[in-house]
Amino acid sequence: GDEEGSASTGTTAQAADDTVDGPVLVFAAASLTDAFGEMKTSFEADNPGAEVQLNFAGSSALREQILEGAPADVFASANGSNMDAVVEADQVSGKPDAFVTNSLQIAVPPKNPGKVKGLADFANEELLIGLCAEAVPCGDFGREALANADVKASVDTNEPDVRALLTKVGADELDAGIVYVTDVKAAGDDVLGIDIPKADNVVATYPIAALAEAPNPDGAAAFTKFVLSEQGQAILADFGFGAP
Amino acid sequence: MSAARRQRVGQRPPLVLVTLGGIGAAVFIIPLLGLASRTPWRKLPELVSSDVVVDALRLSLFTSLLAGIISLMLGVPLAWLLARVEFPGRSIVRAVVTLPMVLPPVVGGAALLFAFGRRGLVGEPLNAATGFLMPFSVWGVVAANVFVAMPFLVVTVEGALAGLDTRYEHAAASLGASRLTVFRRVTLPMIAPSLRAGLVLAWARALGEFGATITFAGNLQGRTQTLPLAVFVALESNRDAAVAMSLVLVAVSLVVLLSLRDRWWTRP
Amino acid sequence: MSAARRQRVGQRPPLVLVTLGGIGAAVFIIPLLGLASRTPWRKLPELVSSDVVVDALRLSLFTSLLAGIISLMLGVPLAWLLARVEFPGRSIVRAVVTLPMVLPPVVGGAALLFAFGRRGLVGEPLNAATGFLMPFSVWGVVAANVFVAMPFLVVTVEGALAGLDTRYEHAAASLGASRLTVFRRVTLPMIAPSLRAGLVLAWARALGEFGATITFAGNLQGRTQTLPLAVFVALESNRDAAVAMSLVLVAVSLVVLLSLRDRWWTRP
Amino acid sequence: MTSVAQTTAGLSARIVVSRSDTFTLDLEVAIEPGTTAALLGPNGSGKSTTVDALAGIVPLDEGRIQLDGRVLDDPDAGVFVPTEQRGLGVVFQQGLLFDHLDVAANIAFGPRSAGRPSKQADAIARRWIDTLDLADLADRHPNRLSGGQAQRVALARALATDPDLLMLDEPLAALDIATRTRLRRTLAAHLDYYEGPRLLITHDPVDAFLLADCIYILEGGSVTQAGSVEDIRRRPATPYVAALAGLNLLSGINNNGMVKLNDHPSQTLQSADRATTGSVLVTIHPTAVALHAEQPHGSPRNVWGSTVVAVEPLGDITRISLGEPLPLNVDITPASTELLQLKPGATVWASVKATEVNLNPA
Amino acid sequence: MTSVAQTTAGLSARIVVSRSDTFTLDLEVAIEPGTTAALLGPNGSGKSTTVDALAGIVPLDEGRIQLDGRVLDDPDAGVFVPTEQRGLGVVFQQGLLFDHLDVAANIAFGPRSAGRPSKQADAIARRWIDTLDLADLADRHPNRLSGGQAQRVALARALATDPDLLMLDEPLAALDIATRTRLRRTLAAHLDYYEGPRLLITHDPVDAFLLADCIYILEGGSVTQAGSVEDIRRRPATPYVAALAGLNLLSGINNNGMVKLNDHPSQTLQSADRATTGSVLVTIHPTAVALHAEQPHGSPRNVWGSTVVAVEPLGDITRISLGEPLPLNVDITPASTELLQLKPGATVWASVKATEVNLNPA
Ligand SMILES: Nc1ncnc2c1ncn2[C@@H]1O[C@H](COP(=O)(O)OP(=O)(O)OP(=O)(O)O)[C@@H](O)[C@H]1O
Ligand SMILES: Nc1ncnc2c1ncn2[C@@H]1O[C@H](COP(=O)(O)OP(=O)(O)OP(=O)(O)O)[C@@H](O)[C@H]1O
Ligand code: MOO
Ligand SMILES: [Mg+2]
Ligand SMILES: [Mg+2]
Repeated sequence: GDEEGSASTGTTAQAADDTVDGPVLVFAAASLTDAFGEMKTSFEADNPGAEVQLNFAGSSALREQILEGAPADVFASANGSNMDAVVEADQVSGKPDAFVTNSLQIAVPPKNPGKVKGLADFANEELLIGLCAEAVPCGDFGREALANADVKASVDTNEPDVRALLTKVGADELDAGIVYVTDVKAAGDDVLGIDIPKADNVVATYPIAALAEAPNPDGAAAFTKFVLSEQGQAILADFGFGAP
Repeated sequence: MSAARRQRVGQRPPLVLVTLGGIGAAVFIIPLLGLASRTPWRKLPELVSSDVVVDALRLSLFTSLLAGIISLMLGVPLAWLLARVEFPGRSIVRAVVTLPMVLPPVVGGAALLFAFGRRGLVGEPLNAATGFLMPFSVWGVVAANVFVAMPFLVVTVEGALAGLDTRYEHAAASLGASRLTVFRRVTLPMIAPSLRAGLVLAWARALGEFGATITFAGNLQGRTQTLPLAVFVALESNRDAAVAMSLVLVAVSLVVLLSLRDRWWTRP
Repeated sequence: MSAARRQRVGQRPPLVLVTLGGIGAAVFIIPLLGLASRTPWRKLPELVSSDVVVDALRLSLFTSLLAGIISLMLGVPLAWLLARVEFPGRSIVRAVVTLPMVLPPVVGGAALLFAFGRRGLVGEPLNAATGFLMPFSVWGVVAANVFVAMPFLVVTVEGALAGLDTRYEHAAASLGASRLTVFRRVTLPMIAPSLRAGLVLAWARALGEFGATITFAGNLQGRTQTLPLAVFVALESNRDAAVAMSLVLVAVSLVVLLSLRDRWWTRP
Repeated sequence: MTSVAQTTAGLSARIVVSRSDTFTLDLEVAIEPGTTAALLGPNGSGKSTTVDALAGIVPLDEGRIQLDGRVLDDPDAGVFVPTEQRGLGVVFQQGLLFDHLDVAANIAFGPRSAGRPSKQADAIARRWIDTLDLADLADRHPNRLSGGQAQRVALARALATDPDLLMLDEPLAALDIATRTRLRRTLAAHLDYYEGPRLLITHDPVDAFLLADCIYILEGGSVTQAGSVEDIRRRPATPYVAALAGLNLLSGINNNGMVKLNDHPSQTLQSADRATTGSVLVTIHPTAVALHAEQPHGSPRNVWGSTVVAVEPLGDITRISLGEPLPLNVDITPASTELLQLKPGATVWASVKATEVNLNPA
Repeated sequence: MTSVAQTTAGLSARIVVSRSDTFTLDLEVAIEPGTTAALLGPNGSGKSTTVDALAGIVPLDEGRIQLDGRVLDDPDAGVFVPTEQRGLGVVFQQGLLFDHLDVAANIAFGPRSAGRPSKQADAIARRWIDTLDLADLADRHPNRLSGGQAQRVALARALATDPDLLMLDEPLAALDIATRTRLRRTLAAHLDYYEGPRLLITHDPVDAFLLADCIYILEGGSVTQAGSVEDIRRRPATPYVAALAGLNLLSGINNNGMVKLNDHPSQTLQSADRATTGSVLVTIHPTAVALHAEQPHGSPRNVWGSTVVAVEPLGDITRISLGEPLPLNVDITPASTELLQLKPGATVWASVKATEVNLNPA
């Protein structure tokens, strides 16, 4: 419900304190679940007329949906390649912005039965080691980190996403895996995080973009802007994400 | 005949069958126990009483039921055509019916997008003509459920039709019943147990459906987020909640199936 | 009887059934066309001839087949027990069998881990005693497939058994056949069409199985990466490859099911 | 073979159906409205196949079926009226009752299918339930009926359709003697005011003799004799028909009252009939043969020695089967059987008067 | 009711089974080894239920089944031997052939189940195939057989098990007349050298008279008469048995040759039998009743006027059913029927000699 006249958002995005309204449909990578939940609350507080609808799925599924004409306003991907595909299809309005970074951590079961200390242990064939699959963001970055540390990992499984990897580590079925810092944080007591030295670690960058065919272009722009704003960045930091 | 008496008569089923069947049952019971052993029973009531769960449960019940009914209405006639009418390409249609079972669910969802999405084969003209868009709506959930669940009904019912003695249908025709009447009043009642089995399979499959739904219909709380999708989201942040919600699914299906009782399963 | 003659006799199936059945078939055919319309036919041979695909296909065929056989060996006796033997908790077991269908696949996989994993209810003692570890091995894939696929067989076969006239089994017993012989030589042949339907369902479901497999058995090329898993991974990076590999799955299932022909589906 | 008049009313059909490599049915039937034809024949001779063909369950390979001027099946013309539009009432040999419906609903099925409102259909069913004494069983399901009860329900179900063509495939086979007699009368009474043609299949000559106006004998897929009850009884053309009528049948060549038997060249029978010459069928009534312990002297012209093959007490009479040189059935009183001490293997003298050796042209 | 001797060899059973609220079977049977008992009774009287109980398909509610000293079912003692261990051969009323097996495999099923190697089982099957003339059908599936062919297969299948107890539930019902006669003989011959007890269910008195040593009459779940063939034929105790034997049965009270009839109080019959006094069963043979157009004068002591209810030509004889005041069946020759111009509704005079009014104690 909006009042006649106050909705003077006809032309371009105005000052930050101009509010937007209507539904804003945000397609966000599953790893952003908690952070974007918070983001929605704050954004709606600032824009009482707006309603953020979050659609969480794997980045690739989201990409597919957007390419097939999903009526999305914003796409927040967990890696560049899925965003690139959307850009290539001319589905992005303007250019994507990097909005957070995420670095890697080793996840081990709470009691660390494999006595894992660092990436070097990934070469131990005795241990059950899991990574994310190649092309999955955390998979590519994890492999890069191992390469940096010059470790030839004896991998037992390439998990489809971080969640699956964490489930197995948490269930003590794997001795170690490489995931994002934020994932370890979100998993709470289920897993234990072991830091990877700066030298070997890799920083992943998440892009966000308003979409070309957004049904609510103003909302899309406003939400994107909010995520990049100080307030948005603060929320992301709370969940362990780094600044871009 | 008294129950005790009946028991006495039914004594001593063959050991092989009991052993193999017992192992078969264990395949299902042990994982259930495994799940139960990791369930935060104390926190359960709190975990499953959130808005998210209630919304998702309501949506799941509605869509799975509707999908079951649609599968029944379309799948039974399809099974009948496959079993009783010779038409060109019949064996291809029969094979294509199993498609949704072999496609990875995500690909199944993508195929649905290719077909019924805004840029899809059928979806594009449909959208242009009527403005109707199936994905990201509750109808998308139902469509994904039907797509994934109906094959089970079709294959089960066709199997039962193939095993039916057609002489009863002939007898009904000789009494003046049209093919439709024969179908309704003789064929269907005679395969009732398999029909029920197929319906249970389809409904349960729809209730648990995940991959095609999330890809085709999206994952919007209150609109397209069914219970399995909610479980997926919960897994991201709160494993306990995810397990708890899974148990809700299990409980729903147990309650429904147990309420059907033996009467539903056995010959009148 | 000549085919033309037979056709003349089988003419004019009821319009309602043809219409509904046709819509039912469209539910499967249109998405398949959708998939075909996005398939990079030119690049197809190249896309599907990679090591990854060949490995995955081999593994998928092996595990789905094995899962089908195991489902048959355990599921048929289980269905028989459910249909023919009264035992306490029967209706609970019957309901629990549908568990894998309603659990989101990932939760299903997790339940398997809780049961047969390294720290699982059964897995832990088993591992301690024998060193055998099911997850991350091909046996894990088979186990996940059986867990997910067997319910279809059990429910289908139980439905058929419930619809069977027991007087034939009594007649066989009167000829001196033990219950096992009756089961083998009378019961099973009499429900053959439903048995086949159940087997097709179970096999196809195992062939397409994704969620529980990846969760329980992991995803390692050549060891546990089945075709649906490979498709999933490919989706992340190369949609064309993913679509191409999905078509391989579809083709495999079409070829297998078409090769069974009508003979397999109809009464002798 | 009889030629079929192409009447417009009633049934006229030529039926050619090949069921397997070894069996082909090929017959012509014509049944006038209001009359009953009985179809009799050995097992596997094609009686039920005839029903299937007339009902449209098995399509004709050749021929043509016409009922009241309507062509129901004609492969040459490409006409085939499906079963449900033929207006039939059929009692199938296997019963084929619907186990999922109770008795009343089974009987009401036909009227319901004909589009009658369910009240009316129930009323019709109720009438037949009463007529066939099924009131106690009305809400029983057929799988809970005894064999004879089920058969009565099948009969009621067929009659309740008020059909254009009624076909009864052994409708009385499983019935007890009293029920059978009663139902035979019920059936006869009903058929009296039923106007369509009807086809009755039976193994019991009594059924045929009591209920049929005309009898077709089917053997090996072909009609071997057709005619009135009297024709069939008096002049059996095949051993099957003779057995049906309870007669002994032989074939031979008559030469002025001396009949040389075809299958028993050593035997010659004297007959009083000198008019029927050439190839003849010989019938001898079982009671016309007398048995003696010693060689008899006196009037009978045919006397020969033989052995007893079987002795079967049939109630009021005992049937003796004689062996070579002339296998005949002989009916005598149980008293005589004892008197003569007839046992299988016993030697006896048989005699038949020349007047009892009946001849018909072959 | 007859009391059952507790012999160790053969079958002795008391069977109590409640099938529904309205039907309870309660009977005792004893069958000596090597003898055949026939079970006859109206439809729904419990014959097939008796088979089911003896076969262990329906458990006893009360009673006890003992075969060759083995207890097969005894609810009080908690004994129940399952069907497959009872050593049975059963021809079920519904046939119940296995459609998925061919005829040879159906017949070999029993021997195979008994653990015989398949060669041997096939040889046994082959023997029965030959005996029952099924060679042409050996590799046919039962759903492709005619009704009578199927019944022969069912018979072969039961006989091939070489059972301890043979039960035949209407084994000849669907057979044509010639096959029936032949099979009756085959069966009789086979039973002669078969040593176990056997139970034959039939509606055909001829089957019973020819094949059975002893007859049980079952009506409404209870045995109403049991005895030798002669007993049953000579002294029917119920109207059903009388109808079976083809006799008229009445009951009354004899007072010095004057029998007051219970159901027809206005009628009194004179009988030559003055010895059997008190309550008696009266039997009159249908041929013992003479019919006349005018009131006869002469020797017969019993003469009354009546109306014809039905006229049924049965081949050599015609059966006339008389109505009030004394419903009787009368058999006369077709010639007399024509002479008297007997039609339903006609008025006739009936007469019976006092010597033909047979009395038995009730
Ligand atoms: N469905 C079938 N397929 C092939 N052959 C069949 C089929 N049904 C019957 N036959 C064969 O066709 C012939 C005629 O069978 P049909 O049932 O018409 O005989 P029938 O005269 O009714 O015999 P009965 O008196 O035994 O019932 C037999 O040789 C039989 O074996
Ligand atoms: N499965 C059943 N459940 C309940 N009642 C049954 C069942 N089968 C038969 N009956 C009833 O039990 C009674 C005896 O039936 P049964 O089949 O023993 O009769 P029968 O003497 O064999 O008759 P028929 O000569 O008609 O075959 C009948 O009243 C019948 O309706
Ligand atoms: O039961 Mo029969 O074979 O028709 O007399
Ligand atoms: Mg027949
Ligand atoms: Mg019976």
